[in-house]
Amino acid sequence: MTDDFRRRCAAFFAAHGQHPEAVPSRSRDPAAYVAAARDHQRALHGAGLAGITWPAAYGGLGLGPEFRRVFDEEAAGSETFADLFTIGFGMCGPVLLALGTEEQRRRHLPPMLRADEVWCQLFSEPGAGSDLASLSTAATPDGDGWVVTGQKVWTTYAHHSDRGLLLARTDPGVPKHRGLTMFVADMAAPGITVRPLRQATGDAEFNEVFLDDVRLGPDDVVGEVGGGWRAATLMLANERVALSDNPIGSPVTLDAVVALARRHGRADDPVVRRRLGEAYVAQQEVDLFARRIAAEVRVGNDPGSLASVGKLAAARVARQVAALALEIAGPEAVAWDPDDPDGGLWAYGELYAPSLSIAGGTEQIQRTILGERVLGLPREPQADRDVPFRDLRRSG
Amino acid sequence: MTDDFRRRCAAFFAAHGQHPEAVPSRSRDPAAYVAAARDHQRALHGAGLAGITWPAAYGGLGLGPEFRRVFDEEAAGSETFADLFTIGFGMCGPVLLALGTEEQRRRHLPPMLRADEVWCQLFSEPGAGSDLASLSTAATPDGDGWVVTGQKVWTTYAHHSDRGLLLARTDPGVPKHRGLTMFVADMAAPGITVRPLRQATGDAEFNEVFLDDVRLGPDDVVGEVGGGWRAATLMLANERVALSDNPIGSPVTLDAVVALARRHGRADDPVVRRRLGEAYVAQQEVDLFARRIAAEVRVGNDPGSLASVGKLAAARVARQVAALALEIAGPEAVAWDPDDPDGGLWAYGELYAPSLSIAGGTEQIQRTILGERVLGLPREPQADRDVPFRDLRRSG
Amino acid sequence: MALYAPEHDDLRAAVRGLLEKAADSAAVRRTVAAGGFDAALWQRMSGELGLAGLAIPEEHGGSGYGPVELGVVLEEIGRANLPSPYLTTVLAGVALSTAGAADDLLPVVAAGERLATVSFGTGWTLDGDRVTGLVDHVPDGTTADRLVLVGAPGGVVVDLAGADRRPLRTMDLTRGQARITLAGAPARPFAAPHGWAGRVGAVAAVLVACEQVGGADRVLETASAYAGERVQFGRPIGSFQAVKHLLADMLVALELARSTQQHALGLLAAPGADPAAVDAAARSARVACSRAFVQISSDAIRVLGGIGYTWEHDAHLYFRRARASAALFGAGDDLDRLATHAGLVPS
Amino acid sequence: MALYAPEHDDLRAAVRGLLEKAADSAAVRRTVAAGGFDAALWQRMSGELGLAGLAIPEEHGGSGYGPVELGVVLEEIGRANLPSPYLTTVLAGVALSTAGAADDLLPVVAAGERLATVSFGTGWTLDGDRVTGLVDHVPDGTTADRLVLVGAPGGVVVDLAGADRRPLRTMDLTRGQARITLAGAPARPFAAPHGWAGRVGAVAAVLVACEQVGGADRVLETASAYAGERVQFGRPIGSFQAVKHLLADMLVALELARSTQQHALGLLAAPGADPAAVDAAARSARVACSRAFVQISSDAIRVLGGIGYTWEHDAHLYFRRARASAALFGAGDDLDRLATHAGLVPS
Repeated sequence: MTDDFRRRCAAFFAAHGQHPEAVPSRSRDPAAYVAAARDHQRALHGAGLAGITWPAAYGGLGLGPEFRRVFDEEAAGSETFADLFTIGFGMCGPVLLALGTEEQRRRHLPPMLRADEVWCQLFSEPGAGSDLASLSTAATPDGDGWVVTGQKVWTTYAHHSDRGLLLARTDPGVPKHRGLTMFVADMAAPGITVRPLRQATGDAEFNEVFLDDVRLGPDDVVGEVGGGWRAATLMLANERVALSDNPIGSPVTLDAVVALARRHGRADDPVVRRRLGEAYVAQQEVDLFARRIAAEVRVGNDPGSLASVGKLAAARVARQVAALALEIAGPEAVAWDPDDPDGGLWAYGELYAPSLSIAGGTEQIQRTILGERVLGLPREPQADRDVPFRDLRRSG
Repeated sequence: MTDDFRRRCAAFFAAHGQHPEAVPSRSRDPAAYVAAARDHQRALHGAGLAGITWPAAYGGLGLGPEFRRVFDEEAAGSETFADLFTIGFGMCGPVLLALGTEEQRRRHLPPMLRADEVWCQLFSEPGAGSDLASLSTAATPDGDGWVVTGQKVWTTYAHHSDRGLLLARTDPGVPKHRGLTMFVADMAAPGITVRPLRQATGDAEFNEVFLDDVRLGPDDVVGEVGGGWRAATLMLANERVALSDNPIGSPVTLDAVVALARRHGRADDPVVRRRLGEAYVAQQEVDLFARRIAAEVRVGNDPGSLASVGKLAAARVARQVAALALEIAGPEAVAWDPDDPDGGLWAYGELYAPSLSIAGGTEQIQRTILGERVLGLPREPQADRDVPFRDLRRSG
Repeated sequence: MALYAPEHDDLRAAVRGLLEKAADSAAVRRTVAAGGFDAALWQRMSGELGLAGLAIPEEHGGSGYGPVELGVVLEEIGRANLPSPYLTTVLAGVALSTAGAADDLLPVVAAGERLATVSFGTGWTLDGDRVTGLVDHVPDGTTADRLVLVGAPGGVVVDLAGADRRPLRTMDLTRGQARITLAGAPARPFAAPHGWAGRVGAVAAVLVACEQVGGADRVLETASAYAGERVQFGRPIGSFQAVKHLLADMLVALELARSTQQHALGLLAAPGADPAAVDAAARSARVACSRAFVQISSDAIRVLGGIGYTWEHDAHLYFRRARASAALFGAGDDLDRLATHAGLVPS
Repeated sequence: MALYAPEHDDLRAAVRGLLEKAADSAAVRRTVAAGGFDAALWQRMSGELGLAGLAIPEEHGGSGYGPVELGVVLEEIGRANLPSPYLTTVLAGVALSTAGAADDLLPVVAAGERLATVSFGTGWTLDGDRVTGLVDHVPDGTTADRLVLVGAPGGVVVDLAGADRRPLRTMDLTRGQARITLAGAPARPFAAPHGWAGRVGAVAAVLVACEQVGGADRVLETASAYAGERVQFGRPIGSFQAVKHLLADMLVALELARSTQQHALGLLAAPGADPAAVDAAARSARVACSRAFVQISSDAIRVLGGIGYTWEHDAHLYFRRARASAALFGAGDDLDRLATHAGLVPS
């Protein structure tokens, strides 16, 4: 029953599939990367292949998860632009589907699927990272709407986004988890300023977002007023699944390292072979775990917490592979000819790897989730759970 | 100025030095090991080489730490029986020197140096391991002395010991750290029952010690009544230094692994060479750190907390070396001919290694010590610090 | 598409139910002390539950299931840390039935009336129907009735009744090994299809991985439960991040390893799977599950502290099995072969 | 017997005092942006403090100290993560003065008026007083005036004034490297005592280790301070075991590495030390200190979280230097050679 669908997918990728290396570099030419991503998604949409499992009422295809698997199989080897779209399709979309009003879904999901609107996630703040619930961006009631003031940070692709899901504090008089509300924010609204943050790699994918008296309407509330923590938790669980299913890739892949080892004549070096074998197993673990989790999602189980396994492992394997590349490349990995376009790849991979241990929740947070929610271990005593937000001890 | 002393040491080891492999096995014949250890120490004492840095008034030689270094250099390669004597010379002795009365020192230190009395440490309890201060063995005032009832556990060599330093609770009505007192206990006293505990290796070096209405006199108190925590802290700091300076050895040494690799024809195997190189560096780190710490002790700094570095590293290198041996020996490491006397050595080493991560304070405790006392990081909030002992939540 | 269907849950429940009753810690320790295995339990497993014949074709007295079902049973045996000839006997059954050999032996193996084991060692030579050589480190080699030597182009069945078998001392107290010396022992050689030895090797690796995952799962359960109960500093030690995160890392190792195990099991059961893919998956599973079981059973001792280091606690029994099972059936060259699978073909 | 005496503390205080004033983070970033090094600061270091000539004999214009004093300075340079030709220039000074070569060059090097660097590469040949070949990955190769080629039985001094030197792109933004192509360049060969190349190699390894320990020390300080201040969940993150124990492990790595560094430095300074022992100690120090600096500067980013991953934070500058300094001066075969030192002599 999926055969016809499979043929359509195959035809699409035969015509429009792009090899990942033929796509503009996310790192070196982000604007071209984003433009190519939008074009790709629009072509998918035109071919009737966007939003496979999303309801038809919101522009999706309304198909079962087995069709998604078929799509993934046919897409293998082609660029999916997941780095740009994961936040929308993997995180914001599912939250709107679960908690949005009918009107919000009809208004936002179709343009998301057409890539007319790219979405971002406005959660973290300078003072609220791991302790997200302590955020202080304030949404103050104003008429029938709200006025928002505060600062967000680490907002991936905010400078290329049209909308975002924003978490803000609507009631500082109750304990921190209870006074939050989620909103849809128009990134072009007056009062929003986006400032790219340069990362250790030199790239600028993250941003600081300043909100200065930004007006939101009553229709922009997602879920309940004061129910923002529940919405955020749902979004973060979807994020872990998305990161597990489609780990954010370092450009230094296992295949790239194999090619490097060949070029350096190390195919028979027992030490390289052994470490490569270890990296291969680690990569298999990550890939097969992701596939298992995706299967669990399909049969309707909630793998939200277990998905932290995938996130931890993906970060670890990225570090392992990057370090192996450095070892094989030797002095050339850290000092290379300026004319060699790939000369800096190994150093870039090594600088990129630490970000995977931080973005989407630090490793400490993931381990706590696994310990408490999967293994059922007792929580730490938390002094601040019942204290009104305004009385809490906070950084800076 | 140490030359004459060096000659005496050299003469002693020329006459009495025993190669570690010629000594009865601590594991297979513990009674013979203990007898040999006592003989060795008596010979040292007879040669005027016992208690190098201890005051002459208590049977020592009253020499400076540089003499200890000379002794160690001359002792290199000979068995020191440190496993049996570390608790007495490295821990109980220094505590008596620092906190004991003149009478206690005169009474206990000379027979300790002659090995007429072997000492043990009666601290841990089934319900009080990492949280030593929560121990519940009770010392109740009785006449001018005390009656002690309770149970100790993991008491190394208790079954070969004549005396021990005992930590007991003299006041359950104050917070746990404040109601403890340290005592000298005669292991032959009525009411003390020692039951060896078999370990995962099959050895029985640890014991359970049951105390049932054991009478102690007023002269048995070490330091102040109620000052037991301070005494215990001093003892544990000395323990860390002792373990750093003379890490409890696994029988699977780096030299043994080198010999194993040679026997298996792996001297040219690049993978083995690399891993052996790594183990060599790790072992150098442990040895050189221990030497550095010993030098610090000599110049009068307090390395008590930093010594946790040595303990953590010694445990790690023991695991690393044991695992390397297993890998080199392959299937023979886990299944060997019963006629091969050394056939079980690699499995034994692997089973022995975990004990180093537990005994003398778990790795978690060591890391907390380093984080708080060396790096100055803030303590965790502790709910139980100011609660009277009798109101605390405890295991079992 | 999940690997296990509801009927697998039933099989698992039946095996677990039996082992929880008949093979609790005390029973396992009695068997360990006596040596060998619990013959009465073996009878119930093979008789009542028909487990010995699970993967033997129906025409030879088995029930015609495959590796997935064996995997379910072995996970449960691993959980219980049961001394049992199951692993070696069913592996021998797979070896013989996939070669189409020894039709007369299969029914008694399926019935649990004969025990068999397998070796991939190469130190033997065949001369007509006589085999000579040294076959070392044979698991269950002291208790098996038959030994299947896996070679190329085919294999050999050896009757161990009169063989010189020397029991080895083992780190693992739940599974014996023997050194078997064959001096012109009567043997039945048989032919096998192309790729048979590799296939049997892959099955061996994956079945061991199943046992390892079962053992690791149980050890993690035990350590987590202890961490939830043991109080120090006024609260359960599992509420401290140092312990919680150590346990979380054990969970990570387990779930990653389980993913490789399930994938390999699924590939073994898939008709017409590419042998190279099967080899890669089986070796990956062996590497991942061996490491996970060693890590988890070793770190469990750290979580359990002193109590976990005593002879009386089962922690060391699992750790011993973890270390020993990682060396079964010639696991030594896995990483090198996996480098080739990753694309680094030696010159 | 401690390695450092009170006069070393004075030296350290003087260097630290200067660098804290003249080479704070903003100053270092200005130098990084401009490329090369801060010439004014170099003048003060070599002029006011006489650091360039520390280990050059007094008869050649230096102050006649040794490796221990160089180590003190390099620890401080490492702490500040200073772009500086110090490491390469003093190493060249050691190479020349221990060979008794280039008496006319030493005084200007000691005065800081000429910069020099060193290569252990073997891709060159000498023909009379002309040298030809490719010398790649030369640290400070774009700014040095002279290049000392370390070979056997002696070395060569090359004037780089007219050499073809191509700047490489580097992961480390604080130290440049060059590929130097010599086509019959004028060169001054010199003889050297037996074992000279090995000795210079050991000095190179240990001096790099000193810089690494200094950098690691500073990074750990920074991360610990942040963990003590940054509040999440109502308390400083350093009070959480996950962060506290991560920092403790960084401390363990640092203190172990420091032990190998101090030991190696002590052996270098000890007259008549066994060259094999020196080699073992120097390589151990390089392995331990390289690893410790990489681990500490990488884990510091984890402690610092997002803020530590920004370009504006210095964390990545230290991490870059850690990775690059681990590959300086031909560190590749250390582990193999250390296996030999451990007693596993290749056949």
